Amino acid sequence: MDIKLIKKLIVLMQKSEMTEFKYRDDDFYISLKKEQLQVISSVQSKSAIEKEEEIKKPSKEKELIEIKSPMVGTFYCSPSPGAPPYVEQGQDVKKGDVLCIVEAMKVMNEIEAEFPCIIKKVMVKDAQRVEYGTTLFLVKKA
Amino acid sequence: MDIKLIKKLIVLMQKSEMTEFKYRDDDFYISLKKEQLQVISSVQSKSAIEKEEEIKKPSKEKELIEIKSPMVGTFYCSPSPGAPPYVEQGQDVKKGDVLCIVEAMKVMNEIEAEFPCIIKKVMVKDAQRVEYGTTLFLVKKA
Amino acid sequence: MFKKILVANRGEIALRVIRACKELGIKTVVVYSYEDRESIPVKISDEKICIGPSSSDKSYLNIVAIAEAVLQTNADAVHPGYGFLSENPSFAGVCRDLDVTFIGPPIPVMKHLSNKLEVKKQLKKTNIPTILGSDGIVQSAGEAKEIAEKIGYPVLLKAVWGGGGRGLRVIREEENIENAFLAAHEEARVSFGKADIYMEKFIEHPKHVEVQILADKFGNAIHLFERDCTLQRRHQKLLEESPSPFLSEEKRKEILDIALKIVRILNYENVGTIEFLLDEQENFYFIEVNTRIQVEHPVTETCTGIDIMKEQIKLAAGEKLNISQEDVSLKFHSMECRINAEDERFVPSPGKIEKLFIPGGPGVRVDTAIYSGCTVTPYYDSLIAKLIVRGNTRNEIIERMKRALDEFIVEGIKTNIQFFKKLISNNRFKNKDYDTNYIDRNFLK
Amino acid sequence: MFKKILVANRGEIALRVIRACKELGIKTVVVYSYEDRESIPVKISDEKICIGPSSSDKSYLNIVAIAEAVLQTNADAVHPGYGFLSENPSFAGVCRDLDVTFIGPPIPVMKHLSNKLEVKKQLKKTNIPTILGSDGIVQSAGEAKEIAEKIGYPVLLKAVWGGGGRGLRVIREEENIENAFLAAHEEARVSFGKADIYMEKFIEHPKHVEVQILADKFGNAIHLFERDCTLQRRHQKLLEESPSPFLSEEKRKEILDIALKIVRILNYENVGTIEFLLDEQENFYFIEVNTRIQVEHPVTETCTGIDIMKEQIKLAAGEKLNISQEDVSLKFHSMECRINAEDERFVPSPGKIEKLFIPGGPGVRVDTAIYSGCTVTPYYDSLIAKLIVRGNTRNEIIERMKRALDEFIVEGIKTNIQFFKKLISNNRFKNKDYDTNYIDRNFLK
Repeated sequence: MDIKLIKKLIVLMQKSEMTEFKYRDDDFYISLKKEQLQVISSVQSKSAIEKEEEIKKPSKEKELIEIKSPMVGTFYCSPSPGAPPYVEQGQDVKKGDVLCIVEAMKVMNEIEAEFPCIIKKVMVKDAQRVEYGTTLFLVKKA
Repeated sequence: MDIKLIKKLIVLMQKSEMTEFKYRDDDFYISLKKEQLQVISSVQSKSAIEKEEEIKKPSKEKELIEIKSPMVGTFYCSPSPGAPPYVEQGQDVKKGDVLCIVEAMKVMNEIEAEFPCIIKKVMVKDAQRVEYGTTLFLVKKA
Repeated sequence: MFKKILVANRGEIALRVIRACKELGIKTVVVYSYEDRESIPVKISDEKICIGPSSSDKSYLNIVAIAEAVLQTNADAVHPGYGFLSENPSFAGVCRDLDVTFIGPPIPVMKHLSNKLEVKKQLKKTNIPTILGSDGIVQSAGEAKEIAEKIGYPVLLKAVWGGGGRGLRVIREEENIENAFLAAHEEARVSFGKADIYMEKFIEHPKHVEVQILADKFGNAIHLFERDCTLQRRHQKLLEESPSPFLSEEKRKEILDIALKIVRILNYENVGTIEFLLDEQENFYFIEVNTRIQVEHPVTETCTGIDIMKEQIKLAAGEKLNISQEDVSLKFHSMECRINAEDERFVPSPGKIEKLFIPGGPGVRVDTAIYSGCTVTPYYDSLIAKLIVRGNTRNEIIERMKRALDEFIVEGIKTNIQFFKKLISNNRFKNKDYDTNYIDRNFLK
Repeated sequence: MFKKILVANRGEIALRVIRACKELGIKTVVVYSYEDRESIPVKISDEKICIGPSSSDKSYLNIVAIAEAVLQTNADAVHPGYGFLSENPSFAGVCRDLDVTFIGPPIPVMKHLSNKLEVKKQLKKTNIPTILGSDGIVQSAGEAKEIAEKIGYPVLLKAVWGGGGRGLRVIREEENIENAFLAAHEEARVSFGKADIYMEKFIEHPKHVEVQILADKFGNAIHLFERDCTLQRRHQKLLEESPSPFLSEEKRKEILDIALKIVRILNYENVGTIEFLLDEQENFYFIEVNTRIQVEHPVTETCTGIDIMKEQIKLAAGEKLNISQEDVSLKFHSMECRINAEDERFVPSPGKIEKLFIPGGPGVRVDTAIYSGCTVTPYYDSLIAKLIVRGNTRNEIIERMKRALDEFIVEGIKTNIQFFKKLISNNRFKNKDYDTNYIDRNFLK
């Protein structure tokens, strides 16, 4: 992917009155949309969109992936109060590592990494209530 | 991807009245969209638009111009039944020449040419009822 | 009964006429301006004829074009709706000459009622309560001063041929009367073409109450109870309700009886509205008769369950009124908000509607011709929807109106929905603590 | 009264609950699937919680997620709407354990009524008219044959734990009974998890009539008259009206009295519907009790002017019924068409709504959560709108429904609007010449 090209496109869009931009060729497809002041760019594959929506979705910083809560409940960063957190910012995790707990109706649901990655940011606080789809972590694929 | 081409396209879009642009060929597909202009602009140019709407509007065949009925009524091609028509297909007319009559409530309204032109087609039949905006003639500017 | 009615109007009221015709099995023709070519009335009418460009003068007020459309389509009646040509006796005359029915009262009645001063004099003679004032046209500033002294300040100067609040002047002190007279005179001349002015005692903190009437050509007349239209902005009604929250049962009976008496005196026929002012002592005074279907007629339809538009068409066709006074009851409380395309300073806000959700559910009626994607043009009235609710108590309709306003989503243009939320949530509304000047005094800076 | 109600449903019925709550001054929480994140109920609710992906199993049927949402939001009651968890005693039990009110009848009543055969036996003992049949579960094909011979062909085999028309078999001749018994048995087992089957005499050309009930915990119960729901497609109701066109005044009184008697026998509480079949001789037979608010409740709201949803919430909060039987009258005739997103062969047609005009004007109510630009998904029920009209006569509501269907514009997806136009224009509808099989016989090939 040619970052410079995309950057140029965004600058172009921001300066212009354009609100939407789509481009596709043999190698890639890009869609730019402008609504009021926001600029969002995303690269999506058509297959398994639902899957992506549920678990992870490219964030505004393109290289980061969101890990979302698979259920409504309470987020816990550690196995018990006072214990060290499962993961911290900057940490490398393997596929299957427990990232956190989401408690729903007294059941502690361990959320595991679906792929090896680096934790870039923890998006919710310990004991915070989360919905289905709330972003829990921003990660980078390892 | 040709950034200069896209830049040109965007400039083109901004200057034009287009709100959306899509292009696709064997190599690539592009789509540009622009929010509708505010009504204020159409209010400003109202008189011009209305004038155009009333009398002439470019048809699908670019070189032909539609002459429309300025009122609801009955179209007559000649001054009286049996008399020769004011104009016929292929005829050259001068500005101010009578093209036809539209009768409304017993009043015979003579419709005059607003510019010199050649009658390419008579679009309605003698004694046919017409609405405001019904196309009466297709003409070509002389 | 008519076979085909030509609808000489646009927007929600054109749609309202078409709805009534469809339910009666009558074909419709709608005439429209080029601007309105994609409107819902044009889309659903059996026939349609474009009669002119956007400007009302050249389309909806264009008598020749409408008459021509009548001839072309063989319509046997014309429904003028409200506004435009609905109170124009010349247009009614043209219809008569074309041998089609103008849906409204007989032409002589229409003409007579357009001279408010004459009507007032006539009714005063038969002991209908009218507001104290000049017995005729006030000819000069000097005469104005003389009469004002006799009836006492504050007084009101009004245009004989006026309407809609224009040509009105309130004078509270003698020193202002000369200038006021000259200004009102000039305004009347400019606005209505005739400068005639008369004077009335000014009623402080008045309420506006009107009685809906149905009358046939056989002398049968009934009322459909009253509407309160006190909430106005610069004499333009904004919110109406029925029954009136200001009338005691005793006064209600009295005002309804007087309204029917007026109908008999005037030999009135078709639908009509008798308007009254109510003062703080619950005295009421006749103001005028409206000879058309009114914007706020759904309030009464909703309370009584009677379809006024269908009744109007049947009456115009010469049918006998088949509802007796005993059949009419207030089945519900009802209230209407007039949703206008205008900003918070009441300035029209035309534009394209980008997103729309219209309230629904129990007890909610909406009369509108807008849809998502349509354009509200600056050429016509800014009324885009009438939101009417019904309920079993005044409290229920207030709560229902609030929730209906809450769920009303209009994006792309500005509306007065927010204004109504404020108006209705205010305790003064709930407590009936307002008069016809309330909005002007409290919501306009 | 409740302070905050959690709405455990979607679409028009979620919106209906929110409307009632707003009018009662109760805050709302709506739980929703990711698919529904841009829906109107989510937009206008005070609070909202996303509980799962599009699949109902993981969202609207996800008891754990909904219970967690209740805890998180401190809601003090849950409204289940219809469908989904509305008749699920386990979910009601979870609500009880969380110390929040499940808006519906008490759990033991709910449980008891889910066993149709037991209820039928119980009511038969108290001389409520029920359909002749087996007095319990039919254990074998042989027993089926025996009973059928006794009560006479044709007979009907029904799943004890079934509903919605599945697990039903009509047998007209002895030679078919063995295969039919085995098939019905297997279908019941697969569809409802329990294979239990019972037998009833099959009623030819039946009409479906149901009585709307309100009952408080103090033993006060009233009816809100009946609804006719005869027009069904494969046991799915499509058009309902009230009053029933098939009942004489005498029979109406009888059926309403019996319905109230059933309420007393069952110690029923909250809103409910008592369903009956009516045969060609105007004999009626109890079928079952529905323990939820029903899709077609607006028909009765529109006739009587009583807001059933608000009453349901007040009853669930333990309030005393403040409407007496004498206060209830049929103020209007009323009719509902269920507008579904489906093609002419009744196959669901999801997609994006590109253009929309919803009917309005006098006597029209629409309950819908769709808007222009929204997407009708394939994940849930295909019902997109309920179109309800009222009028003073059956003829008036037929004409009004026709014109409302005429002006209903939905582009982008297919709907059954065209089907309803055909259905209602047919003289057999006007002349009341139909039964519950009419649509299946005449509109399905």
